[in-house]
Amino acid sequence: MRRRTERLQSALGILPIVVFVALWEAVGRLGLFAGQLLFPPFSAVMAEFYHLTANGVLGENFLSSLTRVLIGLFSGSVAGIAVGVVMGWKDVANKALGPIISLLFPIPALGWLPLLMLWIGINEMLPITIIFICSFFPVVYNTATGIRNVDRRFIQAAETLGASNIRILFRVIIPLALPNIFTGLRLEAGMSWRVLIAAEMVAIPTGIGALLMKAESLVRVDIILVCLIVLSIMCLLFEKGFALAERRMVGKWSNHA
Amino acid sequence: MRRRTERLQSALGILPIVVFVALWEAVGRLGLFAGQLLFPPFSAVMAEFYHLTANGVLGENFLSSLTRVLIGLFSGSVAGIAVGVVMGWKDVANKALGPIISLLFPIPALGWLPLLMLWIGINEMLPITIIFICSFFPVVYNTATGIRNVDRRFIQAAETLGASNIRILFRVIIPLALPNIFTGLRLEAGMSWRVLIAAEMVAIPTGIGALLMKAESLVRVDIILVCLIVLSIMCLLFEKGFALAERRMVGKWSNHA
Amino acid sequence: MPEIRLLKVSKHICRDVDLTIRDGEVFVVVGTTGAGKTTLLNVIAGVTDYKGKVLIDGVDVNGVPPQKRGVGYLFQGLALFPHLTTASNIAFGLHARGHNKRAVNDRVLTLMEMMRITHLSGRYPHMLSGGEKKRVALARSLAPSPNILLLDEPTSSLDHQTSKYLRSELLFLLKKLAVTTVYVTHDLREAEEIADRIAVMSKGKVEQVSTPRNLFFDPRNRSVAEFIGMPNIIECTGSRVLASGLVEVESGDLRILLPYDGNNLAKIAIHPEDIYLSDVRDPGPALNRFTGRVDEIIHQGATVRVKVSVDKMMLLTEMTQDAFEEIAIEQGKEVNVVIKMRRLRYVEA
Amino acid sequence: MPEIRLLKVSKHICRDVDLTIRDGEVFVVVGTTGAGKTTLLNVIAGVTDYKGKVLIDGVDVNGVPPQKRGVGYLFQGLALFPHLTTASNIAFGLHARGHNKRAVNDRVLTLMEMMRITHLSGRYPHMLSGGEKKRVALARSLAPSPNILLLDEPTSSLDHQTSKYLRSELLFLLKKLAVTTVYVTHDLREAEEIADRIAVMSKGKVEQVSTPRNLFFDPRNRSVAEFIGMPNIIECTGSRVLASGLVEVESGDLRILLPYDGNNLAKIAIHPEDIYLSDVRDPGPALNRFTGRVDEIIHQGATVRVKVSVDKMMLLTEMTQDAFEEIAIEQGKEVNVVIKMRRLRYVEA
Repeated sequence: MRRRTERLQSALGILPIVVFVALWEAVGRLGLFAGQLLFPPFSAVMAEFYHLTANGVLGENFLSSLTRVLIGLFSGSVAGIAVGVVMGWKDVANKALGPIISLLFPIPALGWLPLLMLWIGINEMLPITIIFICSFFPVVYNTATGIRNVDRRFIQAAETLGASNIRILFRVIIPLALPNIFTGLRLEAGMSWRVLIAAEMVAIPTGIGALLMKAESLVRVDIILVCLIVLSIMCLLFEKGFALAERRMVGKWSNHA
Repeated sequence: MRRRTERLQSALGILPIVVFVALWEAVGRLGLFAGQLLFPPFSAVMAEFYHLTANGVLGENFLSSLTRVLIGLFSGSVAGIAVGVVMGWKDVANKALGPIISLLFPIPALGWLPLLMLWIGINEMLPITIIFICSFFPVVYNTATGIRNVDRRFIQAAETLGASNIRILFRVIIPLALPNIFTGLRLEAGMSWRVLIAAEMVAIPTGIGALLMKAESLVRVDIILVCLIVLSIMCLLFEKGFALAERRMVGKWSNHA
Repeated sequence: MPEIRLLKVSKHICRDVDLTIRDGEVFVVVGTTGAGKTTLLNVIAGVTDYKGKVLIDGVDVNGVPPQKRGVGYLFQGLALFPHLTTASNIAFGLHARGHNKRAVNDRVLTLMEMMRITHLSGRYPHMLSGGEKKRVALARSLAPSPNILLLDEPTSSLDHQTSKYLRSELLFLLKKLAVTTVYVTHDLREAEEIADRIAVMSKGKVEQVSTPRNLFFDPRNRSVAEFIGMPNIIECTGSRVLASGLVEVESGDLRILLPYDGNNLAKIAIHPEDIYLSDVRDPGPALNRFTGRVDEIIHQGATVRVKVSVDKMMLLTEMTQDAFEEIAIEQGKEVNVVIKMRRLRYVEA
Repeated sequence: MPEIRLLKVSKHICRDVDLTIRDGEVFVVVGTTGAGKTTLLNVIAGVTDYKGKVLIDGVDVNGVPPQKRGVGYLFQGLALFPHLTTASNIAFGLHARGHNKRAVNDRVLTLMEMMRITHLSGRYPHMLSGGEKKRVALARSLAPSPNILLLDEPTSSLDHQTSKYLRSELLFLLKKLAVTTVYVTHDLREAEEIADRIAVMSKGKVEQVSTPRNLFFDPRNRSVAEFIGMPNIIECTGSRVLASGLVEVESGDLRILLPYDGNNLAKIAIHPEDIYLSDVRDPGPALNRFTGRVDEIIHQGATVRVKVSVDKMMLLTEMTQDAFEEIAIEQGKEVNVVIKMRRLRYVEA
């Protein structure tokens, strides 16, 4: 009895999406809005999705975007965590680097693009560097905050128990800062995709962003929509992925501490 | 004695920035990195700042960017709050719109750009619509969450005290949801600038973003840096502005409730 | 000051509750967390939907929204509007009912004086202490002059002394206003002190409605007995007044000192939590201290019950799991048993 | 089990503290929040910098880091590592000192058995109850076999019964381990129960060091008297044993019943908080209940002191501001005065 009600409710839950898709299909087919060329029906978009996948265009562009995000995000995060740990741990480092970082932090990652186009030139390093910058600053900030917010009591307890400073850093401080570090990573996971497509739209000839601009110039709304679907799925996946990793690594003890 | 120590400390606090600027100036003048053309000294950037301000180029582009942000952010927020209130208040609205919004929410605001270029064309409505979209979804989400999270007890209390439903909505529910609503607004305040310059870099011929791209094509790093300074100041100002408004409106009672 | 009747009311855990609350009485509903006490108040106030019928003064109010039931409700956790000051909180119900500004101000002032909170008029709830919040919430619920007052754990989360004082002030106030009051609490001692009649609820059912005294020495079933804490009922073979307010009770070889004024006693009830066990002899004076033997140890979730025999008499004791783990007692071994002097529950001879 | 000496130690609020803690004694430091008690422990442990000198067994340890001072420290709030299980928390100090895995496991098992927490071995701190956490933290601080044990409010935030039991277990443990113990608490009653000697701290100064008894009837200055709560010292004109563990004390026309075993009494101390005032007559028995007159009402922040005269005797009483506002008393008016029966502080005749 209860099961059935639940099933019925979850069926009702996707009803709005079904209606949405049906409306899309209808408006597209009837050419009610902007004409069928500018507003292709859902089925046409799906067909194009299949077509782009089959001929490898989507896969190729997707892979180059994915590679850039992975390399940029990974290197930016590692560097960010390292600098953040040092800043959080050593007050001198914080005093020296803190003001400069809070000066550079608010510059929109994309604002660096024209500068980097001139400094680096238009090549694979460009999008990777942009993503590096986009992930580096928030991760530094969150890591340093996390490290600094570790309760001094835990450090003192470890000291009286005889632990060396290095042991305290790796066994106490960093583990306890993980929830904060993950906050930074989770934020950047989705953001890096957003910044990447912007960079690809402006300056890079390959990747999902470039495909979007190419589709625009060819007036192929169906391809644009396929790209958007892929993008929103990747943004979601990356954010959920980090959330999952966080739950795995700190879920057992965090949020209760 | 104490005063003096404090003054000394705040003087030490800006020391890293002084060193940073000095280094910048030195590296720029000596042409150590990328040549003086690609890495102008601080003084050259400041001179260009003055020059761009004096001849009105900066002011003109800045004003058109600012106008777009203000209109887009305002309309997006107002629409977002309205839809969010309805979704949070009426469960039917939430059930119907919720799934569609959570489908559209993860699409990067900039992803809409190629689509909107085709649908709207390249005119003033384009950046405004992008900013509208960029602020609409998070504000809807935070507002609806805020409204839904208002403790049922407050509503029941207002009911037993004889208040009508409309009175409860405007005197109890919306005021109590304000902290959440502001979270959405504050997030978007900075984000809207980031999205705007991306849009201007890709498609719009005026505004700070367009100026950035023009400077890039002319290899004028000094102009790029001027634009970045203006941008980072605006991002900060908008975020702080909303934070201030929040403190004004809910600071007296919130965070303690 | 009307009569309230519930007929076959069902909601959440509550199933087919029938209850009559008499005109003007202080009716206390006791029960553990999740017994359905608050649900019952919500049903009477009409802030939730429910099956069954609610009659106020014989009139079916099922279709009547909470706005029109004439009920004042002191919520658990108070539900003071955090964004309004004390005065605005109290005025809320008066504005809602469309009184003019002057009338509202006068009434708010009167109430604040009555509750002695005039000096808190401009403060927000987060700036008030626990006791002050209670008084503001009470003033707010009384502002529209309700005929029925619903109080949900009005003394919870106050320190012992404040709660005791608030209780006696409430009792005074309720008698003065002569409203029909439904008072929910999980604290039996509090219920005994304030109630005209007590209803014991358990798992959504009303198990017993009776006067406070009858509940103790005549629980209707196991579930009520469990709730009142399985008191040790001791038959007295003699009693002797030692000093004003203090009596020594004899039961077999056992002599227990208890605070009590009055005639000879036939039975007394001692609560399991009022008996302390310990493995070492406390340094304090040997007041009501005996040596016993552990008969049985019963683990029940977060509490532990220990049966000890003292001079052929079997006593049930109860403590938290934490407390139990701090003492080393084992079945068959000796323990020190201390009966705390607490207010007495008794039947006179 | 060494002797600890502090010479002119200054840190935070503490100024020029001199103190000698004897080899093997339980030395209790009492004082209000912010008196500098925790700072003193931090100085001894070496987890903070300070001016002055700390000698352990006559050796200057100023340059010695906390890792090498041989100190076990039970922190206030415990500071259990939230990301480690019970067993890993206890093992932390052993691993840090480079013991091999097998030796660590053996020692952890022994400690868990001693503390009766073996069943909690795999749990994280957030899954433990208050009492369980205390025992884990104690086991962790004892693991590296320290010579000095620093305990910061070890029974705080436990319920009354658990805290009482933990205290007696601690006392037993400390005597068995024979470590030098510095025990910090804000609770005077607790200090009296466990201390060999008590130091009263106030605003960073040690005001008095003495045995528990001397403190009460011979406070050195106003600040100590304030801390021990300005007890009403009552000269007894006679006393009479009513029953085992209960005595009736006479002072002028006043007769007070108190729990006490032993000889005649010369003086007793009654705490201002142990005297209740109320404007209405409680329904309970008239045990130690008198009628008095309000002489003076003194507001002191969150507490209120009321001086009442009962039969020519002047009594100082104290209650919270919240409690005070629940009762209507005024200078010059009559009040009901109830003296609670609590454990007695006394000087024998």
